Amino acid sequence: MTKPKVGFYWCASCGGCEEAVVDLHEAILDVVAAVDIVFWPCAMDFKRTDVEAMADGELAVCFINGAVRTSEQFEMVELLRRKAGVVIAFGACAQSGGIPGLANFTSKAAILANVYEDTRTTVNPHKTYPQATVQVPEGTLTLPVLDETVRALGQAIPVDYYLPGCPPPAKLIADAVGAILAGTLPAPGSVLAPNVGVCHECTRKETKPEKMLVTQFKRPHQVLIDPAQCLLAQGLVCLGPDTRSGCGAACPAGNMPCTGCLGALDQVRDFGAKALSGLASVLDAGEDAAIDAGLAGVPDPAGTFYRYSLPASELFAKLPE
Amino acid sequence: MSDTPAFEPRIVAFFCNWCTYTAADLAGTARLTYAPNVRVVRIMCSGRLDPQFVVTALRQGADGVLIGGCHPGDCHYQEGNYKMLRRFHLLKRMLKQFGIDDQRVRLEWISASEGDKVQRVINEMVAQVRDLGPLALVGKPTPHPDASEKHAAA
Amino acid sequence: MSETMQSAEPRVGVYVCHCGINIAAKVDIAAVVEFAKTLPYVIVVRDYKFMCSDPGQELLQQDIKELGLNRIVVASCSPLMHEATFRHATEAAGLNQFYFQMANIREHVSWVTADKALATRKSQALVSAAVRRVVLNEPLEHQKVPVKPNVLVVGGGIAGIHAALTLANAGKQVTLVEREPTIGGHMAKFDKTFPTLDCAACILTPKMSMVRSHPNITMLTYAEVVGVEGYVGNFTVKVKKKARYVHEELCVGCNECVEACVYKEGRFTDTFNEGLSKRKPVYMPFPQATPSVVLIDPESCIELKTGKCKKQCATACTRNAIDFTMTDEIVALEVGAIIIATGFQTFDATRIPQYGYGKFPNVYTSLEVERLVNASGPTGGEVQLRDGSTPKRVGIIHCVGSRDEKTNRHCSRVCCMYSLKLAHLIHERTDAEVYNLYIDMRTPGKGYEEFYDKLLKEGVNFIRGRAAEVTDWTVTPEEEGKLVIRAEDTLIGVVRRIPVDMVVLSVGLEAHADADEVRRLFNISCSKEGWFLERHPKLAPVSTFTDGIFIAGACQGPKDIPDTVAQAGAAVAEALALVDRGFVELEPNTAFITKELCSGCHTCIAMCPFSAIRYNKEAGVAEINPALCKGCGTCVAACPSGAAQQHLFTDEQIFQEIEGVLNYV
Amino acid sequence: MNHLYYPGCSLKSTGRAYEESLLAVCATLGVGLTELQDWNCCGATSYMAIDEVKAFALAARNLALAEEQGKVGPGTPTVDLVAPCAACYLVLAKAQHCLEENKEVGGKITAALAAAQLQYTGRVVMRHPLDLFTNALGLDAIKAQVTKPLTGLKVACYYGCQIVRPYATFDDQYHPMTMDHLVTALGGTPVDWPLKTRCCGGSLTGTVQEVGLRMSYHLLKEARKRGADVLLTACPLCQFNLECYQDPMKALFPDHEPLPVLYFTQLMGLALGLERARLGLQRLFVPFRQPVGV
Repeated sequence: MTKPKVGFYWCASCGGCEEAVVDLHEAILDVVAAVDIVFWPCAMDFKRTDVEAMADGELAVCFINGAVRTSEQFEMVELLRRKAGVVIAFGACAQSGGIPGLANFTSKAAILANVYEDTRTTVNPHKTYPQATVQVPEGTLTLPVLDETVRALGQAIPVDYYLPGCPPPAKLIADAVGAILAGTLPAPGSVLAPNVGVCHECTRKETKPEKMLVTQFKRPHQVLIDPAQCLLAQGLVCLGPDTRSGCGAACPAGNMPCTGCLGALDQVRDFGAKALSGLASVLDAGEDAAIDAGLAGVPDPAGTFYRYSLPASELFAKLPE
Repeated sequence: MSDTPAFEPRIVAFFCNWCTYTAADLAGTARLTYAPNVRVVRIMCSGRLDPQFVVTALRQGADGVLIGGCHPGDCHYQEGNYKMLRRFHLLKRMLKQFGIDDQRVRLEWISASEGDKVQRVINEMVAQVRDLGPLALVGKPTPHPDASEKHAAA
Repeated sequence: MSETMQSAEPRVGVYVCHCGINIAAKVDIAAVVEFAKTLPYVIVVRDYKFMCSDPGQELLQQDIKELGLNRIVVASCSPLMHEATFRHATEAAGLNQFYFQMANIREHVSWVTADKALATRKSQALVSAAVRRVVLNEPLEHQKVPVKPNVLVVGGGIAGIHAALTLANAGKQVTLVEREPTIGGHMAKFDKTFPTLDCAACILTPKMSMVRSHPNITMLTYAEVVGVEGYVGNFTVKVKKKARYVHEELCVGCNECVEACVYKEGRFTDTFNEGLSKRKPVYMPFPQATPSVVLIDPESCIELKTGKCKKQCATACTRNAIDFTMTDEIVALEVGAIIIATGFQTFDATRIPQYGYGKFPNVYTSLEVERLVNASGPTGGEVQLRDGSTPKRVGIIHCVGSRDEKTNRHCSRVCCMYSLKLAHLIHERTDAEVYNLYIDMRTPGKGYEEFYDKLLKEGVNFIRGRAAEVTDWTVTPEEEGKLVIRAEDTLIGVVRRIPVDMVVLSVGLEAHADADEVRRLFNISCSKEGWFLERHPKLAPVSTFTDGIFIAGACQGPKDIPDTVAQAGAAVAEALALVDRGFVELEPNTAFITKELCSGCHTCIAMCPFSAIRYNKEAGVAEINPALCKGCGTCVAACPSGAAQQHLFTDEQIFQEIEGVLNYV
Repeated sequence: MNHLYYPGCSLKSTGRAYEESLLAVCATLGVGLTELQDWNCCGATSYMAIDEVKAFALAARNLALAEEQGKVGPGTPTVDLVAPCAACYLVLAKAQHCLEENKEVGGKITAALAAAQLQYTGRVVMRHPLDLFTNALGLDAIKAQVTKPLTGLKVACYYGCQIVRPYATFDDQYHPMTMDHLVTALGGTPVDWPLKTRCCGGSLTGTVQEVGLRMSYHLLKEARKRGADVLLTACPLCQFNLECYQDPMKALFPDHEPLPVLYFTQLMGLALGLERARLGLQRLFVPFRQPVGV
């Protein structure tokens, strides 16, 4: 019996998702035993031509992490989409844009200007910018072109499943692989994580006061965080209530508030707006001035609530030039 | 009306059942004519206003959103309007980061007897948003030049 | 919610109402019909002249039966107007009534839009939204909640008195709360009533004593409602009984204490007599006061202010009714319905300085003159000036604080008639020459115009023109020492100067200064002027937007005694209909939590003003008690995970409505 | 406090004493008045009677100049324009009102301004000095600077027909009190007299003199009767009518007794201890000799 062929690919990402695969520890051996990894540029030497040589649909599953911005990434995900039966958006960047997606608050031109001109350590008197093509005696060299915007994977190609997280927790990866091997994947389009908030599995859950009310939001560096009590109840901007679980509430367990990397629950349309609603609602302030003072602990609401999901948000917008 | 088809804004309004929706009914009963650009979605209390409604409306083509609730202290459910106000403050701050002009999302306390205020606020807001022009969410995903059309913006 | 969608493919019927020409004149009905036909799941679209009429309702009922419709949309007036009508029609045809959705194309479109094409587009947008939304509607049942049988009446004027007596006669237990020490209200101050000139006391005081003696009525005077909680059928009301310093059950109203007071003469403003006489610190508001119990004013009583009085009053009381240690008391009531009949206040004439009230002693308000002409008033019914002399010429200025952009825009409805009445009484008692200066003579009531005719024949002078000022600027010898009313006589087209001895300002009726606080207490609305707002000006004139709370009398708007009494009767009928039915059906727009989706984050719990949400520790989730939920949806908006939803207003229903109103072309 | 100042023709001619006293008082109180450069006729009286649109255009030019010199425009705060002459004050306010309310006239005026490279965007607030002193500066600030209180002086405050009608922006239109309060702040006693806003005779004095004189006569007579030592005005025409014709008035009404008629700013100046010459008091026809500050 031939083992199913599996591919891994990365787009605009930090490499954490690759690490997450390795974080399966010994379990990875079972994976390797069960499947044939035929493409994994980060770990093994494969070339694009190897993929092009595959028959359409030859890959049983392809895990793609990272957001999509360059022409190369577009080409590769297009290619892998053709070759793979199932595409799984792996990690927050692929699922909803992730941290790279925050670049959508600025423009391509501004990014390039910053990198190639404005940073203090840059010396570029001729204002040399990378060119898509350049002629050299040996022929034409090309570089990938940067798109105006960062996209989630699902905004570039059709995606079958989402494995959320920054990076996806080992347990969710193992469960997903198990489901693939057992043929028990849910309906296409599903997110392969429990549809219930992080509080559900948070060790601090029982310390929540009956009425969750906060008079002043605070940032983690402003307070000594009580290691046992509910973080939201302490006035910290914890997005646990808004965020899908499956991580074992790892951040709160490490005494840091949840930042929402596993993304929205199925019944929520827009993670940021919903998270904003939940957070602002627990503010116990009546008058305008008290409200503003209480919310001063959220200096960057867009960055806070769309930290991992700006490209996939309802208001996918850029600041005006 | 000029012969060039001028931009006409579309505004979604969320009015609470007890005060502002009733005031809008009163404006009707009193035959107070106002700009037809606003479409009202009735909610029982402004406290029901989920910021998702605002962003969805803007995403779906609204150029502005008007929220109408009972005056502070008048809420039929004691203080739903105050609870909404907290969200509204943070939402306004966030929308600014998205480059959305302050005048596009407006909150007004309008009591059941203030039919004339419905008229005034709507006319005012329509004029303001008309001046601002269409809401262009500039970052809306557009097909990448190198990617095929069919996979663009799922 | 998706079950119903799966169980049967939605089959939507859309019905567009012409409302005569109310909608049809401004909305191209045919275009709306054609548009609706293009919408998903729509099986049939019809239009009809009056959808709310029987044939209109039958139209949709027939389609439900014959075409198997399972969703109904009616585009007509406001849901606040006819939602109930169409829900019943839907239910009667065998479909759950909540499979119905309304699009408001009258109040929100045809009546407020100038351009027909734009009105049509807006109607299409609203129909589109309703169709998208109705597809997601779910079958629901009304919640039945029992109604407490007792009724509270707030305000002891003629409206409150009539309401309380009628309810009590119907066998209901009634509590009547009055802020003043006695019931009777303004009517108790009047001598005669127009147009019949029957004696106010003769018709009012018997009703007052009936209130006092009726076994079904508890009368709380010198008391104010300070808290209202609960909802239709189940109100908990807190009433503060102010300390009278006299035990009501012991006092027999003999007035011995008043006689015995260390003050030999009255020294303090007698408000019942509009300040035209003085009273003592211990006093009976007026001889027929009900209850017939004295009280002590803590502001002027030496004992209560300094503790250093000989307390002759207490000594004089053989029943030991006087108690200086008495304090305010809170009484809690459980009632099913509340009738508010808090009346009005008269316009403060000093707000129009050019009429000289408060500056010229012989400028009076009409209410002061009511006391002057009253046989039990401070002058025993003699019409006297401040110096005791009898006026020879009297000017009555109408519309003081009425029909005036600067003060009140409304017509106070009663001033023309009471001014005629006062003109008659003054003329009759003093033989003075009386001038009435009016803007328009408004006498639309039974026997009212006839009364005006009678006055014309009696020789009272009528000058049509708004008085410009009352001045002591005299130019001719005959004006010396008199007040001069300057007015344009618009019928003869000249400015006239009318020298008089007495000026009567016919002050208008205003909402109480604290109307805003009162309506907040009861969670009802009021107009800008402070009049309590009826649910519908024609069809629900005594109901308010808060179920179970009714209004009667001048607190709703100026009205005379016959109208007030009629309205009180109407309010009683509404209250009885509620109480006697024994239960109320609550709109099932309650919030609910899908427990599998709830992470137990506690966000919703503090949102609820009705304590309807609690945390179930065992299950680790929040739960909503539907019996306590009032359906505001605040918890739903706050729920960070979308686990909380609201029946009739789910997120998805609202999203569909938003997309509907935006995707109309 | 700095304000633009529109004097108008009267304050440069018959009403010189008004300007002299106003400027002296403002200088003392620290109220800066900068005269509008290149101002023109406000458009009042005859012009208004002959061609309203042209009169409004004249007024609007002044408003436009005020915006330009006050450096205001759409979206900025407003600039105050102080007009002491009641007629100027009214016509400028009326022009503002008309520009806002009457699209047809407004359009013509906007076009006229545009032809002169000017525009008016509604950022000017018209202020009468009474308004300025009572509401912007405040009576307490004035009271603090009084060195010679008007103790015992009985004053009839006359507002005339224009400054509170029809636009009662800073005082009651039937029963104005700002000047009375000002007199009280200066230590004087306003008398209760009912003719505060009754017509002084206006232009009739120049046309049908007898009628005009009778109207003025009644005002003065009643003020005397109420015990007034002096009558105060806030309008150059009222001052002129009431003061300069007292001789012919006496001829027509033998019981007339002369009564000094001052600009309210002149009396303010006296209370503030300013020299009589700085206040134009030497220009009076009916001299005011009442000692103040004793």
